[in-house]
Amino acid sequence: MTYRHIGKDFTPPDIVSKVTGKAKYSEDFQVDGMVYARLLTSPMPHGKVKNIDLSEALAMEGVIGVLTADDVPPSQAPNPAILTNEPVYVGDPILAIAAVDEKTAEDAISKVRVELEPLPFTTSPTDSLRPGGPSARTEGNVFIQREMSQINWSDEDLQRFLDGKEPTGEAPTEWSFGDLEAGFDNATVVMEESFVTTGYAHMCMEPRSVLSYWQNGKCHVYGSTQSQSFVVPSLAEQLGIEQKDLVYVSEFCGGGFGSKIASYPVLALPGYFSKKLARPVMLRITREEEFYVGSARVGFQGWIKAGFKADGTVSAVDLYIVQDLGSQGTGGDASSAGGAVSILYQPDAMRLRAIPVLTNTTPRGAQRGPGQNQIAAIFEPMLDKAARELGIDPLEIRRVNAPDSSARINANQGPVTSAYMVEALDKGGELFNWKERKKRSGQRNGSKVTGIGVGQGYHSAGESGFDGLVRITPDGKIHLHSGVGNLGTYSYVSTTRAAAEVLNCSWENCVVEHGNSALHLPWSSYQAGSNTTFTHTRANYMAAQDMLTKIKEIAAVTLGGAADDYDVADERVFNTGDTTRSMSYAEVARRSIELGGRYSGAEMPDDIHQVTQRAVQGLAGSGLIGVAKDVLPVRGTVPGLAVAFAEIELDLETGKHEIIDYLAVAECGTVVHPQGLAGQLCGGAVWGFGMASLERHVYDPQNGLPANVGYYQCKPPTYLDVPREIQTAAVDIADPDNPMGARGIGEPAMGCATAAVLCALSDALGGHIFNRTPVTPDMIINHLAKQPQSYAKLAMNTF
Amino acid sequence: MEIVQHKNDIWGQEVLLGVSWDLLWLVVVASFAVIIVHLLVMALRKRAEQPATEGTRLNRHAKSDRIFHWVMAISTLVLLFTGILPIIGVKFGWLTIHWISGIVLTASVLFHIVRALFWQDPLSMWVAPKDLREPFDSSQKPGKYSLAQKGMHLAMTLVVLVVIGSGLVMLSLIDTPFWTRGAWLGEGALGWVFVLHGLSTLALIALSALHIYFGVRPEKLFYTRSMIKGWISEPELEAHHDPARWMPDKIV
Amino acid sequence: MNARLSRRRFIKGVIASSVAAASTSAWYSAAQSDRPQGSVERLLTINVNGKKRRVDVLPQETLAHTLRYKLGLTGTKLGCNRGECGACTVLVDDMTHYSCSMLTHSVRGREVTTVEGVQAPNGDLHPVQQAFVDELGPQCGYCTPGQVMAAVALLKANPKPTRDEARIAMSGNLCRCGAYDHYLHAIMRASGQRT
Amino acid sequence: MSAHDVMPDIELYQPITVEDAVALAERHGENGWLLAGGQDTYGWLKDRAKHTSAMIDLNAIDALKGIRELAGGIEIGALTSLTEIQNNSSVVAKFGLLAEAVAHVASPQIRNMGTLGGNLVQDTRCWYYRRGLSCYRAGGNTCYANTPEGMNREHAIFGASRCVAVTPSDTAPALVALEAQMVIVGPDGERIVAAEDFFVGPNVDIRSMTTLETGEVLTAVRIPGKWATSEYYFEKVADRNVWDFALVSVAAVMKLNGGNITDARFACGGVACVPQRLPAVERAVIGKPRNDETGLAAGAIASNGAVTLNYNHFKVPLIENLVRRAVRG
Repeated sequence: MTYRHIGKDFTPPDIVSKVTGKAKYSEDFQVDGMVYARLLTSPMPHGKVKNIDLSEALAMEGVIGVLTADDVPPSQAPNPAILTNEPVYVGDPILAIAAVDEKTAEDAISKVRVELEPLPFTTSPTDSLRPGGPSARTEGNVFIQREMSQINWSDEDLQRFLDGKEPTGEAPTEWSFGDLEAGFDNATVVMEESFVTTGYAHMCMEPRSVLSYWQNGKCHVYGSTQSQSFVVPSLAEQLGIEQKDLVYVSEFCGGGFGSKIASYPVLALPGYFSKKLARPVMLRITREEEFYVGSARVGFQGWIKAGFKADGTVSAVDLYIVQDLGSQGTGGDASSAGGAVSILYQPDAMRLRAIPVLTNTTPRGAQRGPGQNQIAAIFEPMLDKAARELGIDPLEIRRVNAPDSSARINANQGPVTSAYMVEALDKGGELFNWKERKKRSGQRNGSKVTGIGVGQGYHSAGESGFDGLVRITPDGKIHLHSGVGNLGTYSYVSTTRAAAEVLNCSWENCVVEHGNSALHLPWSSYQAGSNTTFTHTRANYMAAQDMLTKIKEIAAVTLGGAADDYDVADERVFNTGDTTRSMSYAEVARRSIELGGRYSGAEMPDDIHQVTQRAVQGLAGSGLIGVAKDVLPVRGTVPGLAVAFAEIELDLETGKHEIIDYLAVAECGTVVHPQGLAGQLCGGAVWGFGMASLERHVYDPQNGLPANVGYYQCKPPTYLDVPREIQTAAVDIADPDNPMGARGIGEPAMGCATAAVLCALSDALGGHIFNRTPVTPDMIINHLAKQPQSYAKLAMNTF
Repeated sequence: MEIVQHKNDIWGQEVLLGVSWDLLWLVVVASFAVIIVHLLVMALRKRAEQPATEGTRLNRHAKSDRIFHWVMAISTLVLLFTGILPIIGVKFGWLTIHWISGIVLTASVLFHIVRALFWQDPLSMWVAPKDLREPFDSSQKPGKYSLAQKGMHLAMTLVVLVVIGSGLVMLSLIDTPFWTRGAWLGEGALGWVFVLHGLSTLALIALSALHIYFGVRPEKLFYTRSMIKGWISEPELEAHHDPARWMPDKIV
Repeated sequence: MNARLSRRRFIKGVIASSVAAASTSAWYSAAQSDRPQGSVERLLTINVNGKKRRVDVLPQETLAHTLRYKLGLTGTKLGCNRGECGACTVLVDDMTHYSCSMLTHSVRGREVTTVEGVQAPNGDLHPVQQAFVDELGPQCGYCTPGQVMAAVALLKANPKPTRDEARIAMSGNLCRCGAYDHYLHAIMRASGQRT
Repeated sequence: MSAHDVMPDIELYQPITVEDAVALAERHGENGWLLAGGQDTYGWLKDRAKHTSAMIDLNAIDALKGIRELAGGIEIGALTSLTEIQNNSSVVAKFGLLAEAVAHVASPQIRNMGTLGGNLVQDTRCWYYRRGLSCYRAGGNTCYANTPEGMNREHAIFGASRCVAVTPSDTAPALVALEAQMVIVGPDGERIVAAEDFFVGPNVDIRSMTTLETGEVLTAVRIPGKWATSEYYFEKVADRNVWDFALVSVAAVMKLNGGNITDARFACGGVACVPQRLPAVERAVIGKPRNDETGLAAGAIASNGAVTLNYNHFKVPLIENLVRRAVRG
């Protein structure tokens, strides 16, 4: 199908301000009377505040006031608190001080005497699970079905797990399908591996600074979130106010990657502080604080057993995961990992068992492909190992297992909307010249050896049921109201192009309204889970369809005939039988105001969200309103799929590798925004490289101190740690459940890269797999020198 | 002036770090002051006639005791210098010399204790109540050791035992060719160990200064000679000791 | 104070008569104790984007701070405030510098260029900026001003860099979104090597 | 231990002569802080992990800048930027080892701002120490890194003495290999120290990584002509290729005659508190051809005497491999 806007590049309305520096992020705002807050954070991994002596601090000139845990609502464990009297990790905020400037606030912070009583702490899930092991919180050590509880294994259970034997310890999460035993019986090769993936910090470029003030009973918050409308209910709840009393501005968000999906504690802090002080409060978050409060990936310690038939098809998978939730986390990663395995390899039978354990490390949350990408890093190299044993080409073993549109997913073995993984593998194989390149595998060039790898990534990539809102004003402008957050994918705008497509209008006449709840934005999904493209092309399509119907109705009412007699083009509605009977969109908008009712927004559908209702109320009478909830059918899980190919050169003397070539192929339905898709594939790749071999989360287990609070210790990839150039491609087959044929892609774009690099490393090492992330030069050197590795069995806390 | 220094432990809580080295200057100044006062007092006093060094030579210190004394003395001085010089800014690789000297001192002290307790007369060094009359009663002369010597020995014993005890704890916390450092002591307790080591070091500086000063005073020089050569003369014995309480063997 | 150390010998340049300048800003306010003898003068004229700006600058104040909070040039971003990300990159005499990691007092007599100063006087985007737009360089955009400045400096020094030269020149600018490829495409485009 | 980010009040002095700088440094003593490029300084002060009441900014002293030819060798002012050194034709032509080492420092911006002197006297990157903990190096009475479960992958395998920190400098091993001399001016005048003696280990001074005393200024680095245009090898292995410190680096210069090595000097970074000379390796390669066989033999003895910690035993094969590569060329 040929489109006017979909599949075409365009200039997003915010990009010029990004290159000129005019884009305003939360910390760029200044308001009169603003005071500056700084945090006092916990020096110990777990403790109880016995006493706080503020006398010296508050007596300092320029100090305005203090906000303590007693001034904010308590949180329900294990949710992080805005401020706490029982810090559960080094860096947990205890109190905030505001002053006329930051220096004074910091000077005051160092004058505060906090008396803390140390409590037992742990930095390792398995340490917490041992009999009598320390619990990260006084309420318990595991978080199951939204409740804290306590689980300790027996010594024998723990030892079995650490020894890589089939785990027997209690695992509260369990699901399965198929006959596992039969699956393993049918297998020609059965692999059994223990694994570890490090949960590392998001470290978004923009630290999550927040400005808040109160005006006319409303709380204004300037924050940094991935989502826009989706944040409003959670932030209002955190602030203890009604949604209508919140003005939320997040026009720009300097990176989120899962860490800024909905509201988070420090987003609400200045609201409380500003109310207490009756002055605007700016809370600048530093890089180190961003490490503390900015979330990290859930870490895995696990065991996996997989059976492969002679042709390479996966017959059975038994997966067991101990999750490191840090001091907070929901622990959905394990189940997501299981889901990813279930779709990517289509096993006949599968079981997932998991236990989410809290540790006294930074809070964890979603991070780009939470669960799916950890398991991609583990399963894909294992798949290669099986292929090696079976004498099958790595690309071929993926082809024989690849999901198509009849694929089944998750515990319930539900359907997918569509899937074309074979096409993705074949396209990539051809573009990458896999067959020829594979011959170079293991080739030596001095101290360097070539490794070739292919990896796959998956994430569910679409939701439904959200709202779209479009408006034509009497000046003829088409206002595309986007409640989608501006997290850097440009989906806030690219999804609105579905509406422009329906309305068959020129892009130049469109105005995208976004980034500020005062601009009347509709209810939106969260900008995470790779879902926005699928979800909001639908919602915008629906709103535009509503508008199209109304345009035709207005034309019929005004010019005579039936609505069905009319069509639109060039921002005009015209009678298909007599094209001289036509109205411009501007005229339609003016007419809609006269007509009122559902045309002008005076009336609205019942099924739209209250956020959208308020938006429509705010817009009523300003033009023609198109608004609708997405009620289009969805026949199953919406898969976002990606395949990556990597050629690396590993230096056997230094343990360092260079990625010579990299290709990513997206299988995400119709391409909506080619440059944006390439951006996601490249960005995902860079994240994938980081996870595969660089990024870390290091704690001293003896005292709970984090080693990597800054960028140079966290080691996100730089220009020189990624390939010279990245190639991207897309399968570009429409998904039937999206009116534009599109699905999401952001997260699988990372998992496939992690997997491809780790597979290439394994290939270069003749098939050795490390079963962990990251794989760093020291591990490779130790392996090659036939030395033991320095980390203990299943230790997560390594460099 | 602070007596001890504090630091923040790994969790930012205040713990002891060690003695305040400002005390070092206090101790040095105080020791010199004592010495100067003593010098002045002695200069004003009428100089007593020195007993003759001729005559029968009497055995005061056996060769083995003398060797041990000087081994202890040298190791203590080495320990003091290697310990103190870096603190006052003289930089060199002191630690290895320091702990090896510490082991030498410890071994000597242990040997001395065992030998003195089981093979010698420990009571000859013990301060008995009647000894306390010694300074006030010129007629009462000591046996082998004067009250001053006994007092010095007792003080040295206490201080050296503390310095050795704390030093051994510290030794267990550094790497040597024989073991890798332990981590069995919490930071609070470690601070106490450093305080004890520091205080005993300061006391040792003062005691050593006095000991050396008295060792080189003209009227006491014969003791030093006896610690080098082993003997005192009969007139010296008669002038300073009560032969009834201590009659050493003649050297043949 | 040492008699040899007259202030005139300390300080290069002439300090003009005192003019009160706006001096309260985010991190530091004006109410500071007086300058001790020999220390730098607080009132400073700095050359930013071709304009002379008079500012009251504390001795320990970083250039990023002065730019952002005293001159309102918030295009210069603080990603780490430790010289580990490059978001605060500005040009000082056409060389890239981390403005978070230099004192404002060190740019006296030097030319500072920020992202606000690279557009043409008529408002046209700088070729680097235009290429960043055309290649959809920025994702979240937070590192972008720093990337723009590093690219501008590179093309000033080397109008036709190879992709490898560009990678090295840009390597002091982190991008967490991983938009490196698109930025490099943009540099190739701005230097006329990619269409 | 909150995450401080703003420097407290500090006075700033900008002297224009070395004498003034020395006088100021002497006057402020322990409370003074000499400021070169500042790329190490500001982090310490913003973190409030170290304190100073007076920064003495050396950047206005022209005499400390620039690269001058010496008989056969060169003299580099301590305040010369790393970028200038990297691009200096004389350095590139005569002392490629230094040019290459400089090119591996941190990031382009840091090389633009950072100076040779600052790179040489920068403090160690031990993460415990950098957190502002009261360890031995910070005047405390313990080491947190060398503990039974201490995270010490980046720490020393040679020369540890209570403290196990390593030198973070990329230029220091190169200058030790080149037999550079450090020109130091203090209240008592000038003294010249061999690069090798300029750096001190924790056994000698656990608080400072150099012999610089309070009140002294490193004014220049002189590189004698001895190794000019010699064969050289530099390699730095770090996790990242930008903004990272060496896990192990090797800097080597060699003289060849008739295919055989007649003289050689090796220094390694990232393995000890000081640039680690490898005299045994130097002895072993002299008289041998510069090939892989010699390299393998030399590499095998490069790690002699190494003492490893919990997480850093990979540095043993790594230093062996790097020395092998250095010899092999």
